[in-house]
Amino acid sequence: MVEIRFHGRGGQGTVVASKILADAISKEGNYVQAYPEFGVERRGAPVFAFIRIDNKPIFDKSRIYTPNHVVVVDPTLVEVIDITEGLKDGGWIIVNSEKKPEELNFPNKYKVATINATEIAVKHKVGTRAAPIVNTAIVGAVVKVLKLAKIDSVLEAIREDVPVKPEENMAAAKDAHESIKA
Amino acid sequence: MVEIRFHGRGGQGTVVASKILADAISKEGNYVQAYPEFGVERRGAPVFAFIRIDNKPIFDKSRIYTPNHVVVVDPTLVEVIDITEGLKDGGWIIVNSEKKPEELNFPNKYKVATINATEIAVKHKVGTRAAPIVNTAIVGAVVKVLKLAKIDSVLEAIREDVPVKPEENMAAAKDAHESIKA
Amino acid sequence: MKKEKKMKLSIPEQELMNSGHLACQGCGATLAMRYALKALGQKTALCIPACCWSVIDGPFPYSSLEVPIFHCAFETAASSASGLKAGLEMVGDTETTVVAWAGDGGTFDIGIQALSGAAERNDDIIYICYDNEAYMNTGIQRSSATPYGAWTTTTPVKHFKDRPKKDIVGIMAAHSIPYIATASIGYPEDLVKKIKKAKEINGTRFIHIYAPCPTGWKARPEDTIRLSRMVVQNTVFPLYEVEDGIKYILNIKPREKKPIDDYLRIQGRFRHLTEKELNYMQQEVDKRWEKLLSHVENN
Amino acid sequence: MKKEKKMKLSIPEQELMNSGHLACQGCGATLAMRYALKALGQKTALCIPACCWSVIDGPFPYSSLEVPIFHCAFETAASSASGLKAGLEMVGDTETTVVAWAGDGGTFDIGIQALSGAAERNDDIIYICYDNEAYMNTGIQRSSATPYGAWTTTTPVKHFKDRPKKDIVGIMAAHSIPYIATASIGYPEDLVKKIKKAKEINGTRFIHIYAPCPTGWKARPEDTIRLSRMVVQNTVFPLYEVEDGIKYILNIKPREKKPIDDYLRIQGRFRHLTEKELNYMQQEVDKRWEKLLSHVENN
Amino acid sequence: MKRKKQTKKIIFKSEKEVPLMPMSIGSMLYNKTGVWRNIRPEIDLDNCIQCGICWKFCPDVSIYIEDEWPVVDYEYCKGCGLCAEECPTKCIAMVEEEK
Amino acid sequence: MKRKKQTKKIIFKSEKEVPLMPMSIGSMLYNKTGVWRNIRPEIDLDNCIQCGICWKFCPDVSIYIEDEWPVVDYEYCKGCGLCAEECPTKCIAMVEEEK
Amino acid sequence: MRKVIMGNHALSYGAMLSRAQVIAAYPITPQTQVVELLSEMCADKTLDAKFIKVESEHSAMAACIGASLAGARTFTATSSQGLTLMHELLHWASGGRLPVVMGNINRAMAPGWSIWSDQNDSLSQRDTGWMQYYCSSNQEVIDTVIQAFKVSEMLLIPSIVVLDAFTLSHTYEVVNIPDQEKVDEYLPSFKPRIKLTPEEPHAFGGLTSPEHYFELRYKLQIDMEKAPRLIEETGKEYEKLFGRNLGLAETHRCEDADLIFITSGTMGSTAKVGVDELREEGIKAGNLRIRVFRPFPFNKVRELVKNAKKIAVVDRNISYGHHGVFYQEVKSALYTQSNGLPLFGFITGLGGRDITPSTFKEIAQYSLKKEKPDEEIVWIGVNR
Amino acid sequence: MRKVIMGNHALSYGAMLSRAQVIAAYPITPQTQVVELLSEMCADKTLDAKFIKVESEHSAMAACIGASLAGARTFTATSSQGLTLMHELLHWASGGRLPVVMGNINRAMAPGWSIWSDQNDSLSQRDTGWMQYYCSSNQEVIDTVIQAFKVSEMLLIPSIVVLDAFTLSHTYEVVNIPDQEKVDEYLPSFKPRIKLTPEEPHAFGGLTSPEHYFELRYKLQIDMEKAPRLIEETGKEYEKLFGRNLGLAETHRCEDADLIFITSGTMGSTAKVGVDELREEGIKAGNLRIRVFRPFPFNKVRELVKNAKKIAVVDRNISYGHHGVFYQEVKSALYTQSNGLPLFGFITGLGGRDITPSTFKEIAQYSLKKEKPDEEIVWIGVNR
Ligand SMILES: Cc1ncc(C[n+]2csc(CCOP(=O)(O)OP(=O)(O)O)c2C)c(N)n1
Ligand SMILES: Cc1ncc(C[n+]2csc(CCOP(=O)(O)OP(=O)(O)O)c2C)c(N)n1
Ligand code: SF4
Ligand code: SF4
Ligand code: SF4
Ligand code: SF4
Ligand code: SF4
Ligand code: SF4
Ligand SMILES: [Mg+2]
Ligand SMILES: [Mg+2]
Repeated sequence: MVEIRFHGRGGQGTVVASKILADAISKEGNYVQAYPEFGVERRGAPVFAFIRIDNKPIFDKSRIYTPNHVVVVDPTLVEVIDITEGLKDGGWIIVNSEKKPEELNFPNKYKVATINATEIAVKHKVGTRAAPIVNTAIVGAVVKVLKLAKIDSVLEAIREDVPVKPEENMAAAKDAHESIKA
Repeated sequence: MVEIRFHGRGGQGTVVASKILADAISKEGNYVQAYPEFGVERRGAPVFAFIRIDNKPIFDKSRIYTPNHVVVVDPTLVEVIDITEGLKDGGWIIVNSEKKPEELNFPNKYKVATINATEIAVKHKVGTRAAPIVNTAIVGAVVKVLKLAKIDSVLEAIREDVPVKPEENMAAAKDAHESIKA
Repeated sequence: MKKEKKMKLSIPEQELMNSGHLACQGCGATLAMRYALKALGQKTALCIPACCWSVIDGPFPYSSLEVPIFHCAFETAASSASGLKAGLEMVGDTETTVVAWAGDGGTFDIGIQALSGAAERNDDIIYICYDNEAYMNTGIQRSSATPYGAWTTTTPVKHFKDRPKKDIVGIMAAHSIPYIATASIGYPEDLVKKIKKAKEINGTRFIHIYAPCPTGWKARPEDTIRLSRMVVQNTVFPLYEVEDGIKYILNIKPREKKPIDDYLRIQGRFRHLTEKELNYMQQEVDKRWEKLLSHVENN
Repeated sequence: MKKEKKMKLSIPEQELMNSGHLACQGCGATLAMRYALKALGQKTALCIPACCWSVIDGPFPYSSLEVPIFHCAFETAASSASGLKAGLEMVGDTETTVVAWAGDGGTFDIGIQALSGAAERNDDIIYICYDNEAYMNTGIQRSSATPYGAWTTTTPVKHFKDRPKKDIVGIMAAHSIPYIATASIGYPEDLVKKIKKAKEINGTRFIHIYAPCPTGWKARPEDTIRLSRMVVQNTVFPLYEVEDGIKYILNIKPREKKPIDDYLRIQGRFRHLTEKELNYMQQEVDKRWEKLLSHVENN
Repeated sequence: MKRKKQTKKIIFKSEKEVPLMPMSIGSMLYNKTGVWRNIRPEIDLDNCIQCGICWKFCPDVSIYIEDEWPVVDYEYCKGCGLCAEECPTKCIAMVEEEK
Repeated sequence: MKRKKQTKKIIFKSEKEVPLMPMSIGSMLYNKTGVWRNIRPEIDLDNCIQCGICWKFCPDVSIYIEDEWPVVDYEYCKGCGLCAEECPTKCIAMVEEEK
Repeated sequence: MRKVIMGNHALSYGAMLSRAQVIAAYPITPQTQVVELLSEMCADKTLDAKFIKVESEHSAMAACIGASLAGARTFTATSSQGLTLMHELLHWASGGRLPVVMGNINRAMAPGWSIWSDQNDSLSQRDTGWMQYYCSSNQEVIDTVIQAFKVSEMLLIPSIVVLDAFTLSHTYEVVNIPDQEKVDEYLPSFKPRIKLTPEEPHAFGGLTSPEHYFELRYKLQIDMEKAPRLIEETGKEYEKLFGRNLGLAETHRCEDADLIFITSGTMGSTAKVGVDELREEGIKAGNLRIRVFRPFPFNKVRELVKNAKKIAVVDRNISYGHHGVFYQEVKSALYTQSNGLPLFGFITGLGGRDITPSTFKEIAQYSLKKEKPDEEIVWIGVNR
Repeated sequence: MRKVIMGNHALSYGAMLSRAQVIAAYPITPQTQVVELLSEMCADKTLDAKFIKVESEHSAMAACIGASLAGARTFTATSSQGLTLMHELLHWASGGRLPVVMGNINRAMAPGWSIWSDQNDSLSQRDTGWMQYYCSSNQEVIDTVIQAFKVSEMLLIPSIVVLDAFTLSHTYEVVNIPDQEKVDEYLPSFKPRIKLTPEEPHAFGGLTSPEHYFELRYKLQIDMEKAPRLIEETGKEYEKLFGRNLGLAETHRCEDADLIFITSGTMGSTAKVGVDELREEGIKAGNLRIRVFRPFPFNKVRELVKNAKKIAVVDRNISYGHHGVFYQEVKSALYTQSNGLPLFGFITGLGGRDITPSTFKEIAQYSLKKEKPDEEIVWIGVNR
């Protein structure tokens, strides 16, 4: 069983990201459980989303406290909160950032990968420069690094889940999938 | 323990009659329990009231099915319903009527007394000829026949319970008390 | 026995209300129902919340009406009717007129939210309020339809009702529903006409019927109709219609506007009032009448 | 740094609302509260039913206001306030102004019965409705204050809200309470003036405040105030007062009555509308404006 | 046309006969409200002008029309007096029920 | 005058410290909403005419007045942009928070 | 003062003697006389209280909650439909720790409309965090209202005082009306620990996260568990002043009883007559009338039944899909202790069907003839 | 069709597949997505139903009752405050024998405001005559709505389908969406025995005197007692068509268990993980998840626990002044049979406090170390 925590801000579609990932994984016959933080979401305020993945049905309905990996949708959060809280040793930290992994100097018990999802989003015209929609690009990158699903499953999921600009979003996901280096 | 059932019509103050009687009895240190029929009362429609009397506290809260005596406030009811239903043998039937007891030809296992309460009410100007208020006169007669309380207790009770024309009502009760022959 | 002409019947002959019901002698609410059903016909379903009519109709397993009734919760006349209407339509019955039939308490007080909601959605129901100006079924307690000055068991003479009657028609007009009308059982032909008119309109329709209660008003049963005419003639309860919440139509304009005194004098519930209060009440009646007339003119 | 003059403050300086609250960026409801408290002062008690404000204020054990709050049940703003007022008086506090502070859902829909009851009794409370035209706290569902044409999560674009906004002021006016006023956060000075005026009156007072919700309206946070001015200038939400349910006073009569298009264009919730609907909406706005003007004249 | 309908009192011998939900299966016509009456209306047809007003205003539907003339249905008439009060020719008298 | 108040987060060591009924005992000032901000308002006081409009329209009470000049309280400012939008001299600029 | 009054007026007198400060109530049969008399008391100033004549029971309870939060002593009365319409707010009053006292006339729930007695209305409020007292006489009604205010205000938990429709509400009985001075001594004015006031502004009832909610509700239960002791203490105190003890339960000839009836309300009074008649016939019956149902008097019941051979729990109510509520809860109370003491569950008197002394004879016959209960529910008086 | 959906949407799909004809509902967190999706389904005609967008839950239930009386299949959904606001009308729907089906998201009752899960809202409706199903997965939610309509319409008794706030309502899980044809086969359109129509005019719900009321309510209970059998039969039928059985309860490793947890809702799913972990440690634990709480599955529970040495009932709720509701009712169910089988009552997770696999380890430790329960209530996770 793999447990992942997403960090984002209200309005950035962090929950949607986890949902798309869940769909992609389910398409490949695995079991998933995804849930948002249980509370009130406000644009700009830090939010979480969680996902559990397994190859058999998942019965544990408790919250995730010690994720295997974390995904950071908004880089500025790194200063604001401790995104490594409860993160298992050896887990991946995947950050949306223009910086290189080493520049983020996280404790080296974690593996770090960065993806400039903002750049990619803007390039593919998903969202605006002021408010880029980065979640689809993130998912594209995450499945690559964590080997959770094939990119095609992700693209399919995006087509179903994203009503506005599905093509552009798929392109962004693909782009991120290819460009990220783990 | 003595149980009495009152028969009257909605609007004739049958319940008030039982309440006055209860007060009179309580004044002499005995225990009473009085209750109306449990339902919707409509002017003109037949109604009942019940009273239990004892010299010790009364714990039985069930309805009265087999009264020791019945009091008929409205003579026309005699044709309409069986006022002797459940009445114990040897019990009194006290009827507001101009007739003589024997004229009412009730089965002779019952004792019968009549009192022309309507006449008395009109005489003492309680209510109108069309709608005489007979209940105080009735009570005056009842306590005499059944030896339940002194007339003074009844008068006291009337003073407390009857807001309109208390004096006239007391006079009516007294009058009935004296005029009835058991 | 001579027999020159036919009996004159000014309202439909069909009776959908039977004798044997449990209303008091001279009950106005009962006449209101008798007339309403003559106008509505048999393809009608009633939602009756707790009120005198839940007693008048008779106990289980009986009824005194020839139309189906849902004896619903006190506060749900309108919401029950909305649901009933939707249900009937989904099972293929689009003809039946669904009518919420409630007293003033069930309309002005505890039922006003459900009514406001139905009106806002413009649900396809007729809501009829028979107004006897207090909670009669429970023994004469004040409602917000109880007029200023009246005695009730919860507004004792020492502290009689000191608030004006709630302007339910004004409230419903603000909901701009297609049709609103006031009616009085003293004018059965007018009442029948209005309910027939309402029946032909879609959306939420509201009828406010003045229906005296001899028992609760301490009035003589035989005065029920008299009161129902006086109240119109003295403009305490004018007869009018409001279309789409804006168009006001006055149905009866008394030749000479009568003072309210005689009207109050024959009701025990007003016996305690002094000159001062009577004058105040007369002024209020005049004000409201003027306001209504201005509405009518502004059409 | 030059410092020729004093900073100009057109509304009271005292802040009874603190930073750190949980409102979204550019929240109109929050400004409404900030202004209202400036007018009411600290001797104020609020009854806040379920609404965005039950979140904005902050979770237990915190609050962002310097006045006492009763976070009451959704449907009980008015009835809780009536009880609170009675209670305070019985324990000797006759000064405190008791204010029911509710959203449009808590006022137009689930709370309207309690409000109508309090108004009928003329209980001594100020009822303030901040209107963001939908159920925002639960994620943008339609309320009866949602305007015609608007998208919400329960009125999807395929089936947008097809009923007009409920005329709450008309409804309250029919209750002939002493004071009613509309206000917009785009005119803070006017808003403060009205609430101060209300504070000096006894009985039930009703204030209806227009308070944009960028989140629920799909509008830019920085447009909140702009919208709050436009809505007055195009007479979609005129600023006026009603005394004793009859005397109408218009506070702002726009020099030139603006069309509604620009106003609608900057709100995502109206994006799906076609010319046809826009025209219809414009007509409705004009009608209501005419009606209001006639009320004002008939004083 | 005085209605002929089932006017029996309904008695359930056992729970099995009771309907599933509380619903009416009989008419209140079984309930002879004539017994509520204190005073009875008596119509003097000689002065009757057949205006139908008594029929119209009876809350108890207790005036019916028999070949064009009003007839009181004493089985149900509660004696409210409305018909007499409203009769334009005052040809209805309310007389005491004899006791 | 920027308010000085207790802005601590409240932690109950045990049930005994929890009040009997759910009631506030602290201020939301503990909640530094500045972290929500994506874009920050910057006031160019040279063009400021001290009209107080920014102060008036801030939903987060995050513009305070220091010796007659407007100052943004970045601890709480959420970056809604209202002040900039409403400033008559356009002397407030909304600039991206550097990432 | 000795007076013949109806049960409803006993509630009114109880509220008056307790000097209730705010009353918000709505009329409903068979409760109307309660509000009617209180209206008069307020009108002629025999009671100095604000009476809010609300437009529904829902608003009645909301107003009571608001008034109580302000620190005023608050009373209301209702029945059946009205009580159940308040349901959401009953949770509110208890969760908010507001010591409102309410009279409820037991009336069967619609549909079909009933105005007659059964306990489903009040017992279906058993999970709302209110204390519940069931009365068997008008005397007990007055006394209980006064005691309920005292206990509620000590614990900051609201109370319902329950009486049967008609058999108590409309029945006139001889009652001793306590005199005001002594009542004032027993029940001083309400001094809340915390209340809503601008002096010290608090926000009451704000959003409470999983981090805090549990402890708040834990405290409510812990405090409610203190009630049985307090009720017995305040009951003894009451006896000192007024000569009548107010305990958790009342027993009649239980000491040596083989068969104990567990009853409540007026049937708990009628049961005594049944017991006496059974004793005549040589059957050692006894009656345990539960007066306080919430909190459930676990220890009291355990102690009082321990010598019995059989228990017959008599319910004038039913939790559809389970059993009678008293039966269910007595079993729950005795499960851990009882060494197989046979408990029989009887349901009777729904919708106001009369309960008479012979009802208890029938119940006794059944219980004595059977070894142990072999029916989930034994129905008495249903016409099958 | 395999789909990843949230619990709330599972309710919407359930209603859609059941071809609900009238929906009247009001939004409340955490139920809103149910009505939002249904609004869309009605808007784009994927569901041919009338959606009445009422102004309160009270009117929602009133409208459902009216619609159901007309013979339409009727659905609503709510939570906590909304459910409790319907309380009076819940009695109505059952007493009127109207097979409304309702989804309820378990949310803790205010005050203070909570949007998080506990069972007090639905369990405090246990005496209203509704059947109650508690779900542990989104799959079960869809399946249960369909089954609930079938059983409700057979018995003419309404049902509540309950799911936990967030842990189910907002949690996305993989679900097989049954296909419409098969659902239509399983659940044909509703043919009421009696309905309101001018064709045969009846008056429903009129005044019902003590002479008649008792029998009507007796019949309701008798019919409700038929539910357990029907639920098992319709559950097997469902399995034939869809491969998933829907019974009264679900067990996990109970056969040889010494210690059996009695659970409900999502914690009944998490408990399985706890059981497995305990088994690893050599502790013979098992889990009995009660799926149908009303009517209470007496015989099922009796049968399933009979070989256990100890039972630990876990309640995410409390009846203040008594015990956890499941604990109380399990004791009631086992009283007559059990020969002193030790039952422990645990309360945890109120107001949304998390329940994890280790919660069950803690419970196991306590139960195993104690001979028999010596505390009325064992609190787990309260910060004392
Ligand atoms: C929730 C609820 N509260 C109170 C009652 C009691 N009740 C039944 S009818 C009634 C008064 C009805 O008054 P109105 O609507 O004016 O009708 P009327 O009896 O005057 O004809 C009341 C208070 C009830 N049935 N349900
Ligand atoms: C009885 C009840 N039903 C539903 C809810 C859920 N609820 C809480 S706030 C809210 C919407 C409030 O809308 P509004 O009054 O307009 O205030 P806003 O959130 O828009 O500020 C709803 C439906 C509730 N708390 N209680
Ligand atoms: S109380 Fe009044 S309204 Fe009710 S039945 Fe009697 S007369 Fe009619
Ligand atoms: S949702 Fe709207 S009203 Fe609510 S806090 Fe956010 S902006 Fe304000
Ligand atoms: S009212 Fe008089 S005149 Fe007219 S029909 Fe009747 S009896 Fe004849
Ligand atoms: S007296 Fe009354 S009831 Fe009798 S017939 Fe005349 S109107 Fe009808
Ligand atoms: S709005 Fe602009 S000009 Fe006015 S005070 Fe603020 S910064 Fe200065
Ligand atoms: S950006 Fe918004 S929050 Fe920040 S200071 Fe300006 S108005 Fe206030
Ligand atoms: Mg009325
Ligand atoms: Mg809103």
